[in-house]
Amino acid sequence: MKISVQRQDFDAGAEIRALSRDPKVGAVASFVGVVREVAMMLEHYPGMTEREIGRIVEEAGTRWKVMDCTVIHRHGELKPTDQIVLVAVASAHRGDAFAACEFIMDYLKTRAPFWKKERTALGARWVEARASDDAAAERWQPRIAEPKKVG
Amino acid sequence: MKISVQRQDFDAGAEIRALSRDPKVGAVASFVGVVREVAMMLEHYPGMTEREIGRIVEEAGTRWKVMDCTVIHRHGELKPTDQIVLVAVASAHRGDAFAACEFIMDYLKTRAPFWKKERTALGARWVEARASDDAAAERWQPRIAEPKKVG
Amino acid sequence: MKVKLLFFAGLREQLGVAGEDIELPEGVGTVAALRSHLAKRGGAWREALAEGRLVRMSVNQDMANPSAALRAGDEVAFFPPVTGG
Amino acid sequence: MKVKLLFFAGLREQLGVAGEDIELPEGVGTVAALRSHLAKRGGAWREALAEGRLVRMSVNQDMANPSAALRAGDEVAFFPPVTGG
Repeated sequence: MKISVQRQDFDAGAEIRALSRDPKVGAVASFVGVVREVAMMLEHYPGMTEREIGRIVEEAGTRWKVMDCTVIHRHGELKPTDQIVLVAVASAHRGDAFAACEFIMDYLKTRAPFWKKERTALGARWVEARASDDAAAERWQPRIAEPKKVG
Repeated sequence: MKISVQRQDFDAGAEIRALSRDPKVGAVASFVGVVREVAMMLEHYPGMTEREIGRIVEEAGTRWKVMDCTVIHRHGELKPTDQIVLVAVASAHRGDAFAACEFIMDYLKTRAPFWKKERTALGARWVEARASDDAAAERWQPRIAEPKKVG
Repeated sequence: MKVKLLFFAGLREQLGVAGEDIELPEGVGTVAALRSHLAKRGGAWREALAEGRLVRMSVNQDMANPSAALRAGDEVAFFPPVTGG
Repeated sequence: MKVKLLFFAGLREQLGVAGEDIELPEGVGTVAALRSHLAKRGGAWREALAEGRLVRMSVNQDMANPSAALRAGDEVAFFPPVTGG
Protein backbone atom coordinates (compact mmCIF):
# COMPACT_ATOMS: atom_id res chain seq x y z
CA MET A 1 0.00 0.00 0.00
CA LYS A 2 1.31 3.41 -0.96
CA ILE A 3 -0.19 6.69 0.22
CA SER A 4 1.35 9.98 -0.75
CA VAL A 5 0.23 13.59 -0.31
CA GLN A 6 2.53 15.68 -2.43
CA ARG A 7 2.95 18.89 -4.44
CA GLN A 8 4.48 17.30 -7.52
CA ASP A 9 2.67 15.58 -10.37
CA PHE A 10 2.53 11.77 -10.71
CA ASP A 11 2.77 9.21 -13.51
CA ALA A 12 -0.40 7.10 -13.36
CA GLY A 13 1.07 4.58 -15.80
CA ALA A 14 4.13 3.93 -13.62
CA GLU A 15 1.92 3.55 -10.53
CA ILE A 16 -0.44 1.13 -12.30
CA ARG A 17 2.56 -0.82 -13.60
CA ALA A 18 4.01 -1.07 -10.08
CA LEU A 19 0.74 -2.60 -8.84
CA SER A 20 0.81 -5.38 -11.45
CA ARG A 21 4.24 -6.88 -10.68
CA ASP A 22 2.62 -9.61 -8.56
CA PRO A 23 1.60 -12.42 -10.96
CA LYS A 24 -1.57 -12.99 -8.89
CA VAL A 25 -2.86 -9.54 -9.92
CA GLY A 26 -5.21 -9.70 -12.91
CA ALA A 27 -6.93 -6.32 -12.69
CA VAL A 28 -5.96 -2.75 -11.85
CA ALA A 29 -8.82 -0.25 -11.69
CA SER A 30 -7.82 3.35 -11.34
CA PHE A 31 -9.15 6.85 -11.20
CA VAL A 32 -7.48 10.17 -11.97
CA GLY A 33 -9.16 13.41 -10.90
CA VAL A 34 -8.32 16.44 -13.02
CA VAL A 35 -8.68 20.21 -12.48
CA ARG A 36 -11.58 21.52 -14.57
CA GLU A 37 -11.41 25.00 -16.11
CA VAL A 38 -10.56 26.99 -12.97
CA ALA A 39 -7.13 27.15 -11.28
CA MET A 40 -7.13 26.33 -7.58
CA MET A 41 -5.12 26.01 -4.40
CA LEU A 42 -5.54 22.78 -2.44
CA GLU A 43 -5.00 23.02 1.29
CA HIS A 44 -4.77 19.95 3.53
CA TYR A 45 -4.15 18.89 7.12
CA PRO A 46 -0.68 17.33 7.08
CA GLY A 47 -0.57 14.11 9.06
CA MET A 48 -4.31 13.65 9.40
CA THR A 49 -4.69 13.47 5.61
CA GLU A 50 -2.41 10.43 5.31
CA ARG A 51 -4.01 8.78 8.35
CA GLU A 52 -7.53 9.33 7.01
CA ILE A 53 -6.65 7.98 3.56
CA GLY A 54 -5.04 4.97 5.26
CA ARG A 55 -8.28 4.29 7.12
CA ILE A 56 -10.35 4.59 3.94
CA VAL A 57 -8.08 2.13 2.13
CA GLU A 58 -8.15 -0.27 5.08
CA GLU A 59 -11.96 -0.12 5.12
CA ALA A 60 -11.99 -0.98 1.38
CA GLY A 61 -9.79 -3.99 2.16
CA THR A 62 -12.37 -5.35 4.59
CA ARG A 63 -15.10 -5.15 1.92
CA TRP A 64 -13.35 -6.39 -1.23
CA LYS A 65 -10.39 -8.56 -2.16
CA VAL A 66 -7.79 -5.83 -2.55
CA MET A 67 -4.26 -7.08 -3.26
CA ASP A 68 -2.55 -3.69 -3.34
CA CYS A 69 -3.50 -0.05 -3.57
CA THR A 70 -1.92 3.32 -4.35
CA VAL A 71 -3.41 6.70 -3.47
CA ILE A 72 -1.65 9.92 -4.44
CA HIS A 73 -3.26 13.29 -3.69
CA ARG A 74 -1.65 16.57 -4.63
CA HIS A 75 -1.85 19.84 -2.70
CA GLY A 76 -0.76 23.40 -3.44
CA GLU A 77 -1.42 25.43 -6.59
CA LEU A 78 -3.02 23.56 -9.49
CA LYS A 79 -4.18 24.75 -12.90
CA PRO A 80 -6.77 23.45 -15.38
CA THR A 81 -5.98 19.96 -16.77
CA ASP A 82 -3.53 19.27 -13.88
CA GLN A 83 -3.94 15.87 -12.25
CA ILE A 84 -5.20 16.13 -8.64
CA VAL A 85 -5.64 12.61 -7.37
CA LEU A 86 -4.88 9.01 -8.30
CA VAL A 87 -6.55 5.98 -6.77
CA ALA A 88 -5.36 2.65 -8.19
CA VAL A 89 -6.48 -0.74 -6.85
CA ALA A 90 -5.03 -4.13 -7.78
CA SER A 91 -7.02 -7.32 -7.42
CA ALA A 92 -7.25 -10.78 -8.94
CA HIS A 93 -10.52 -9.88 -10.66
CA ARG A 94 -12.00 -6.69 -12.05
CA GLY A 95 -15.19 -6.59 -9.95
CA ASP A 96 -13.27 -6.15 -6.70
CA ALA A 97 -10.85 -3.66 -8.25
CA PHE A 98 -13.61 -1.44 -9.67
CA ALA A 99 -15.75 -1.45 -6.52
CA ALA A 100 -12.85 -0.76 -4.14
CA CYS A 101 -11.52 2.03 -6.37
CA GLU A 102 -14.89 3.80 -6.58
CA PHE A 103 -15.48 3.31 -2.84
CA ILE A 104 -12.10 4.86 -1.97
CA MET A 105 -12.78 7.86 -4.23
CA ASP A 106 -16.23 8.43 -2.75
CA TYR A 107 -14.88 8.32 0.79
CA LEU A 108 -11.85 10.43 -0.05
CA LYS A 109 -14.24 13.12 -1.28
CA THR A 110 -16.12 13.23 2.01
CA ARG A 111 -13.57 12.27 4.67
CA ALA A 112 -10.02 13.23 3.71
CA PRO A 113 -9.16 16.75 5.01
CA PHE A 114 -8.55 18.66 1.77
CA TRP A 115 -10.07 22.01 0.84
CA LYS A 116 -10.15 23.61 -2.60
CA LYS A 117 -9.92 27.35 -3.11
CA GLU A 118 -10.75 28.35 -6.67
CA ARG A 119 -8.96 31.26 -8.35
CA THR A 120 -11.84 32.68 -10.39
CA ALA A 121 -11.79 35.86 -12.46
CA LEU A 122 -13.88 37.48 -9.69
CA GLY A 123 -11.43 36.49 -6.97
CA ALA A 124 -10.63 33.47 -4.85
CA ARG A 125 -13.40 31.46 -3.22
CA TRP A 126 -13.52 28.29 -1.17
CA VAL A 127 -15.40 25.46 -2.87
CA GLU A 128 -18.51 24.38 -0.96
CA ALA A 129 -18.95 20.72 -0.07
CA ARG A 130 -21.43 19.06 -2.39
CA ALA A 131 -24.46 17.08 -1.25
CA SER A 132 -23.93 14.75 -4.24
CA ASP A 133 -20.57 13.70 -2.77
CA ASP A 134 -22.20 12.86 0.56
CA ALA A 135 -24.82 10.87 -1.34
CA ALA A 136 -22.11 9.00 -3.28
CA ALA A 137 -20.35 8.00 -0.05
CA GLU A 138 -23.65 7.24 1.66
CA ARG A 139 -24.60 4.50 -0.80
CA TRP A 140 -21.76 2.30 0.52
CA GLN A 141 -23.14 2.37 4.07
CA PRO A 142 -24.55 -0.92 5.25
CA ARG A 143 -28.26 -0.61 5.86
CA ILE A 144 -28.88 -0.80 9.57
CA ALA A 145 -30.93 -3.89 10.36
CA GLU A 146 -34.29 -3.46 12.03
CA PRO A 147 -34.03 -4.31 15.72
CA LYS A 148 -35.49 -7.73 16.39
CA LYS A 149 -38.66 -7.81 18.39
CA VAL A 150 -38.36 -9.79 21.56
CA GLY A 151 -41.59 -11.77 21.93
CA MET B 1 -12.05 8.12 -29.36
CA LYS B 2 -9.07 5.84 -29.85
CA ILE B 3 -9.32 2.10 -30.43
CA SER B 4 -6.21 0.04 -31.03
CA VAL B 5 -5.63 -3.70 -31.30
CA GLN B 6 -1.89 -4.19 -31.21
CA ARG B 7 0.98 -6.52 -30.30
CA GLN B 8 3.09 -3.97 -28.44
CA ASP B 9 2.67 -2.82 -24.85
CA PHE B 10 1.07 0.51 -23.93
CA ASP B 11 1.68 3.29 -21.40
CA ALA B 12 -1.54 3.70 -19.41
CA GLY B 13 -0.28 6.96 -17.89
CA ALA B 14 0.30 8.58 -21.29
CA GLU B 15 -3.15 7.45 -22.47
CA ILE B 16 -4.84 8.79 -19.32
CA ARG B 17 -2.93 12.07 -19.70
CA ALA B 18 -4.04 12.39 -23.33
CA LEU B 19 -7.68 12.09 -22.23
CA SER B 20 -7.41 14.96 -19.75
CA ARG B 21 -6.16 17.69 -22.09
CA ASP B 22 -9.70 19.06 -22.46
CA PRO B 23 -10.32 21.44 -19.52
CA LYS B 24 -13.92 20.20 -19.31
CA VAL B 25 -12.67 16.74 -18.26
CA GLY B 26 -12.64 16.26 -14.48
CA ALA B 27 -12.45 12.49 -14.20
CA VAL B 28 -10.65 9.65 -15.97
CA ALA B 29 -11.58 6.15 -14.85
CA SER B 30 -9.49 3.36 -16.24
CA PHE B 31 -8.90 -0.34 -16.13
CA VAL B 32 -5.82 -2.39 -16.96
CA GLY B 33 -6.13 -6.15 -17.36
CA VAL B 34 -2.98 -8.13 -16.59
CA VAL B 35 -1.85 -11.69 -17.39
CA ARG B 36 -2.06 -13.82 -14.24
CA GLU B 37 0.50 -16.58 -13.61
CA VAL B 38 0.20 -18.42 -16.94
CA ALA B 39 1.64 -17.27 -20.29
CA MET B 40 -0.82 -17.12 -23.16
CA MET B 41 -1.42 -16.43 -26.81
CA LEU B 42 -4.24 -14.07 -27.65
CA GLU B 43 -5.90 -14.60 -31.02
CA HIS B 44 -8.38 -12.14 -32.50
CA TYR B 45 -10.47 -11.47 -35.59
CA PRO B 46 -8.77 -8.51 -37.31
CA GLY B 47 -11.26 -5.94 -38.47
CA MET B 48 -14.23 -7.27 -36.55
CA THR B 49 -12.42 -6.70 -33.24
CA GLU B 50 -12.05 -2.96 -33.84
CA ARG B 51 -15.63 -2.68 -35.13
CA GLU B 52 -17.05 -4.53 -32.14
CA ILE B 53 -15.07 -2.42 -29.63
CA GLY B 54 -16.29 0.67 -31.47
CA ARG B 55 -19.88 -0.46 -31.04
CA ILE B 56 -19.37 -1.17 -27.33
CA VAL B 57 -17.87 2.29 -26.79
CA GLU B 58 -20.68 3.92 -28.78
CA GLU B 59 -23.25 2.08 -26.65
CA ALA B 60 -21.55 3.40 -23.49
CA GLY B 61 -21.82 6.92 -24.92
CA THR B 62 -25.60 6.59 -25.20
CA ARG B 63 -25.88 5.59 -21.53
CA TRP B 64 -23.42 7.94 -19.79
CA LYS B 65 -21.82 11.32 -20.39
CA VAL B 66 -18.59 10.14 -21.98
CA MET B 67 -16.31 12.93 -23.22
CA ASP B 68 -13.57 10.73 -24.65
CA CYS B 69 -12.46 7.13 -24.48
CA THR B 70 -9.41 4.99 -25.26
CA VAL B 71 -9.42 1.20 -25.62
CA ILE B 72 -6.20 -0.70 -26.32
CA HIS B 73 -6.23 -4.50 -26.52
CA ARG B 74 -3.12 -6.52 -27.17
CA HIS B 75 -2.88 -9.77 -29.11
CA GLY B 76 -0.10 -12.32 -29.68
CA GLU B 77 2.15 -13.92 -27.07
CA LEU B 78 1.86 -12.54 -23.53
CA LYS B 79 3.53 -13.60 -20.29
CA PRO B 80 2.58 -13.24 -16.63
CA THR B 81 2.34 -9.60 -15.43
CA ASP B 82 2.08 -8.34 -19.04
CA GLN B 83 -0.66 -5.78 -19.61
CA ILE B 84 -3.48 -7.12 -21.84
CA VAL B 85 -6.08 -4.40 -22.10
CA LEU B 86 -6.64 -0.76 -21.24
CA VAL B 87 -10.02 0.94 -21.07
CA ALA B 88 -9.90 4.62 -20.09
CA VAL B 89 -12.95 6.89 -20.02
CA ALA B 90 -12.95 10.67 -19.58
CA SER B 91 -15.95 12.52 -18.26
CA ALA B 92 -16.80 15.71 -16.38
CA HIS B 93 -17.67 13.72 -13.25
CA ARG B 94 -16.47 10.45 -11.76
CA GLY B 95 -19.82 8.60 -11.66
CA ASP B 96 -20.14 8.59 -15.44
CA ALA B 97 -16.47 7.72 -15.95
CA PHE B 98 -16.56 4.73 -13.56
CA ALA B 99 -19.83 3.32 -14.89
CA ALA B 100 -18.89 3.64 -18.56
CA CYS B 101 -15.44 2.11 -17.96
CA GLU B 102 -16.86 -0.92 -16.14
CA PHE B 103 -19.60 -1.32 -18.75
CA ILE B 104 -17.08 -1.30 -21.61
CA MET B 105 -14.91 -3.90 -19.84
CA ASP B 106 -17.88 -6.18 -19.17
CA TYR B 107 -19.01 -6.01 -22.78
CA LEU B 108 -15.51 -6.37 -24.15
CA LYS B 109 -15.24 -9.63 -22.20
CA THR B 110 -18.36 -11.08 -23.79
CA ARG B 111 -18.54 -9.49 -27.26
CA ALA B 112 -15.11 -8.59 -28.66
CA PRO B 113 -13.69 -11.49 -30.71
CA PHE B 114 -10.57 -12.43 -28.72
CA TRP B 115 -9.57 -15.92 -27.62
CA LYS B 116 -6.96 -16.84 -25.05
CA LYS B 117 -4.83 -19.95 -25.32
CA GLU B 118 -2.93 -20.66 -22.12
CA ARG B 119 0.57 -22.17 -22.21
CA THR B 120 0.40 -24.40 -19.15
CA ALA B 121 3.06 -26.86 -17.97
CA LEU B 122 0.78 -29.65 -19.27
CA GLY B 123 0.47 -28.11 -22.72
CA ALA B 124 -1.58 -25.40 -24.43
CA ARG B 125 -5.31 -25.12 -23.87
CA TRP B 126 -8.00 -22.69 -24.98
CA VAL B 127 -9.58 -20.78 -22.10
CA GLU B 128 -13.30 -21.52 -21.73
CA ALA B 129 -15.75 -18.63 -21.63
CA ARG B 130 -16.88 -17.93 -18.09
CA ALA B 131 -20.50 -17.73 -16.98
CA SER B 132 -19.47 -14.98 -14.52
CA ASP B 133 -18.48 -12.77 -17.46
CA ASP B 134 -21.86 -13.27 -19.09
CA ALA B 135 -23.48 -12.40 -15.77
CA ALA B 136 -21.35 -9.25 -15.47
CA ALA B 137 -22.43 -8.06 -18.92
CA GLU B 138 -26.02 -9.14 -18.29
CA ARG B 139 -26.49 -6.77 -15.35
CA TRP B 140 -26.28 -3.77 -17.71
CA GLN B 141 -29.23 -5.00 -19.79
CA PRO B 142 -32.34 -2.91 -19.40
CA ARG B 143 -35.03 -4.98 -17.73
CA ILE B 144 -37.70 -5.78 -20.28
CA ALA B 145 -40.97 -4.20 -19.24
CA GLU B 146 -43.93 -6.48 -18.62
CA PRO B 147 -46.28 -6.37 -21.62
CA LYS B 148 -49.31 -4.26 -20.85
CA LYS B 149 -52.57 -6.09 -20.59
CA VAL B 150 -55.10 -4.94 -23.12
CA GLY B 151 -58.49 -4.88 -21.35
CA MET C 1 -23.53 -17.98 -54.67
CA LYS C 2 -20.05 -17.70 -53.19
CA VAL C 3 -19.23 -16.77 -49.60
CA LYS C 4 -15.97 -16.49 -47.69
CA LEU C 5 -15.62 -18.62 -44.54
CA LEU C 6 -13.35 -17.88 -41.58
CA PHE C 7 -12.68 -20.02 -38.50
CA PHE C 8 -11.00 -18.88 -35.29
CA ALA C 9 -9.30 -20.21 -32.18
CA GLY C 10 -10.17 -23.75 -31.02
CA LEU C 11 -12.58 -24.19 -33.92
CA ARG C 12 -9.88 -23.29 -36.46
CA GLU C 13 -7.53 -25.81 -34.86
CA GLN C 14 -10.16 -28.53 -34.72
CA LEU C 15 -11.07 -28.07 -38.39
CA GLY C 16 -7.46 -27.61 -39.44
CA VAL C 17 -8.37 -24.68 -41.67
CA ALA C 18 -8.45 -20.88 -41.12
CA GLY C 19 -10.76 -20.11 -44.01
CA GLU C 20 -11.99 -20.99 -47.46
CA ASP C 21 -14.18 -19.66 -50.26
CA ILE C 22 -17.14 -21.89 -51.00
CA GLU C 23 -20.03 -22.04 -53.40
CA LEU C 24 -23.27 -22.50 -51.49
CA PRO C 25 -25.73 -25.07 -52.88
CA GLU C 26 -29.35 -24.08 -53.56
CA GLY C 27 -31.33 -23.79 -50.34
CA VAL C 28 -28.44 -22.82 -48.08
CA GLY C 29 -29.53 -19.25 -47.47
CA THR C 30 -29.00 -18.64 -43.74
CA VAL C 31 -26.19 -18.89 -41.22
CA ALA C 32 -27.89 -21.89 -39.57
CA ALA C 33 -28.27 -23.66 -42.92
CA LEU C 34 -24.60 -23.00 -43.69
CA ARG C 35 -23.59 -24.49 -40.34
CA SER C 36 -25.63 -27.66 -41.01
CA HIS C 37 -24.23 -27.84 -44.52
CA LEU C 38 -20.66 -27.75 -43.20
CA ALA C 39 -21.42 -30.26 -40.42
CA LYS C 40 -22.47 -32.74 -43.10
CA ARG C 41 -18.84 -32.95 -44.22
CA GLY C 42 -18.49 -35.34 -41.28
CA GLY C 43 -15.43 -36.03 -39.09
CA ALA C 44 -14.07 -32.96 -37.34
CA TRP C 45 -16.71 -30.82 -39.08
CA ARG C 46 -19.63 -32.77 -37.67
CA GLU C 47 -18.05 -32.77 -34.23
CA ALA C 48 -17.08 -29.07 -34.14
CA LEU C 49 -20.36 -27.76 -35.58
CA ALA C 50 -22.81 -30.22 -33.98
CA GLU C 51 -25.96 -28.54 -32.70
CA GLY C 52 -25.06 -28.94 -29.04
CA ARG C 53 -21.73 -27.11 -29.43
CA LEU C 54 -21.52 -23.43 -28.50
CA VAL C 55 -20.51 -21.80 -31.76
CA ARG C 56 -20.75 -18.04 -32.39
CA MET C 57 -21.26 -16.73 -35.91
CA SER C 58 -20.76 -13.40 -37.61
CA VAL C 59 -21.66 -12.08 -41.06
CA ASN C 60 -19.51 -9.29 -42.47
CA GLN C 61 -18.02 -8.78 -39.00
CA ASP C 62 -21.34 -8.32 -37.23
CA MET C 63 -22.50 -10.94 -34.73
CA ALA C 64 -25.28 -12.90 -36.47
CA ASN C 65 -28.28 -14.91 -35.36
CA PRO C 66 -28.74 -18.38 -36.84
CA SER C 67 -31.61 -17.03 -38.94
CA ALA C 68 -29.49 -14.29 -40.56
CA ALA C 69 -29.73 -14.39 -44.38
CA LEU C 70 -26.65 -14.82 -46.54
CA ARG C 71 -25.80 -12.92 -49.70
CA ALA C 72 -23.15 -13.49 -52.36
CA GLY C 73 -19.73 -12.21 -51.22
CA ASP C 74 -20.52 -12.33 -47.51
CA GLU C 75 -17.70 -12.98 -45.02
CA VAL C 76 -19.05 -15.57 -42.58
CA ALA C 77 -17.04 -16.45 -39.47
CA PHE C 78 -17.46 -19.30 -36.98
CA PHE C 79 -15.77 -19.19 -33.58
CA PRO C 80 -16.08 -20.24 -29.93
CA PRO C 81 -17.48 -17.89 -27.24
CA VAL C 82 -14.97 -15.07 -26.77
CA THR C 83 -12.47 -14.93 -23.90
CA GLY C 84 -10.62 -11.62 -24.24
CA GLY C 85 -10.24 -8.65 -21.90
CA MET D 1 -5.26 21.63 30.98
CA LYS D 2 -3.56 22.72 27.77
CA VAL D 3 -4.60 21.72 24.24
CA LYS D 4 -3.33 22.65 20.79
CA LEU D 5 -5.83 24.22 18.37
CA LEU D 6 -5.62 24.14 14.58
CA PHE D 7 -7.85 25.88 12.03
CA PHE D 8 -8.00 25.15 8.31
CA ALA D 9 -9.20 26.62 5.03
CA GLY D 10 -12.05 29.17 5.12
CA LEU D 11 -12.25 28.89 8.90
CA ARG D 12 -8.56 29.71 9.30
CA GLU D 13 -8.97 32.74 7.04
CA GLN D 14 -12.09 33.94 8.83
CA LEU D 15 -10.44 33.66 12.26
CA GLY D 16 -7.13 35.07 11.00
CA VAL D 17 -5.17 32.40 12.87
CA ALA D 18 -3.84 28.94 11.89
CA GLY D 19 -3.47 27.63 15.42
CA GLU D 20 -2.76 28.38 19.05
CA ASP D 21 -2.07 26.65 22.34
CA ILE D 22 -4.70 27.40 24.97
CA GLU D 23 -5.38 26.57 28.57
CA LEU D 24 -8.91 25.22 28.93
CA PRO D 25 -10.96 26.60 31.85
CA GLU D 26 -12.64 24.21 34.30
CA GLY D 27 -15.71 22.57 32.80
CA VAL D 28 -14.56 22.68 29.16
CA GLY D 29 -14.04 18.95 28.74
CA THR D 30 -15.52 18.10 25.33
CA VAL D 31 -15.13 19.22 21.75
CA ALA D 32 -18.59 20.85 21.83
CA ALA D 33 -17.73 22.74 25.02
CA LEU D 34 -14.48 23.93 23.46
CA ARG D 35 -16.35 25.19 20.42
CA SER D 36 -18.80 27.16 22.58
CA HIS D 37 -15.92 28.46 24.66
CA LEU D 38 -14.17 29.81 21.55
CA ALA D 39 -17.40 31.24 20.10
CA LYS D 40 -17.72 33.37 23.25
CA ARG D 41 -14.67 35.35 22.14
CA GLY D 42 -17.17 37.19 19.93
CA GLY D 43 -16.63 38.82 16.53
CA ALA D 44 -15.30 36.45 13.85
CA TRP D 45 -15.17 33.65 16.43
CA ARG D 46 -18.86 33.85 17.25
CA GLU D 47 -19.73 34.03 13.58
CA ALA D 48 -17.44 31.21 12.40
CA LEU D 49 -18.29 28.80 15.21
CA ALA D 50 -22.00 29.62 15.68
CA GLU D 51 -24.15 26.53 16.19
CA GLY D 52 -25.77 26.73 12.78
CA ARG D 53 -22.43 26.68 10.93
CA LEU D 54 -21.16 23.39 9.49
CA VAL D 55 -17.87 22.91 11.29
CA ARG D 56 -16.00 19.60 11.38
CA MET D 57 -13.76 18.74 14.30
CA SER D 58 -10.96 16.28 14.90
CA VAL D 59 -9.03 15.23 17.99
CA ASN D 60 -5.50 13.95 17.49
CA GLN D 61 -6.21 13.63 13.77
CA ASP D 62 -9.31 11.49 14.15
CA MET D 63 -12.70 12.89 13.20
CA ALA D 64 -14.49 13.64 16.46
CA ASN D 65 -18.11 13.88 17.57
CA PRO D 66 -19.13 16.97 19.57
CA SER D 67 -19.32 14.79 22.69
CA ALA D 68 -15.70 13.56 22.36
CA ALA D 69 -13.77 14.12 25.60
CA LEU D 70 -10.59 16.22 25.66
CA ARG D 71 -7.36 15.39 27.44
CA ALA D 72 -4.29 17.47 28.19
CA GLY D 73 -1.99 17.72 25.16
CA ASP D 74 -4.69 16.93 22.59
CA GLU D 75 -4.46 18.38 19.08
CA VAL D 76 -7.93 19.70 18.27
CA ALA D 77 -8.71 20.91 14.75
CA PHE D 78 -11.69 22.87 13.42
CA PHE D 79 -12.40 23.01 9.69
CA PRO D 80 -15.17 23.26 7.06
CA PRO D 81 -16.60 20.15 5.34
CA VAL D 82 -13.89 18.72 3.09
CA THR D 83 -13.73 19.27 -0.68
CA GLY D 84 -10.79 17.24 -1.96
CA GLY D 85 -10.55 14.46 -4.51
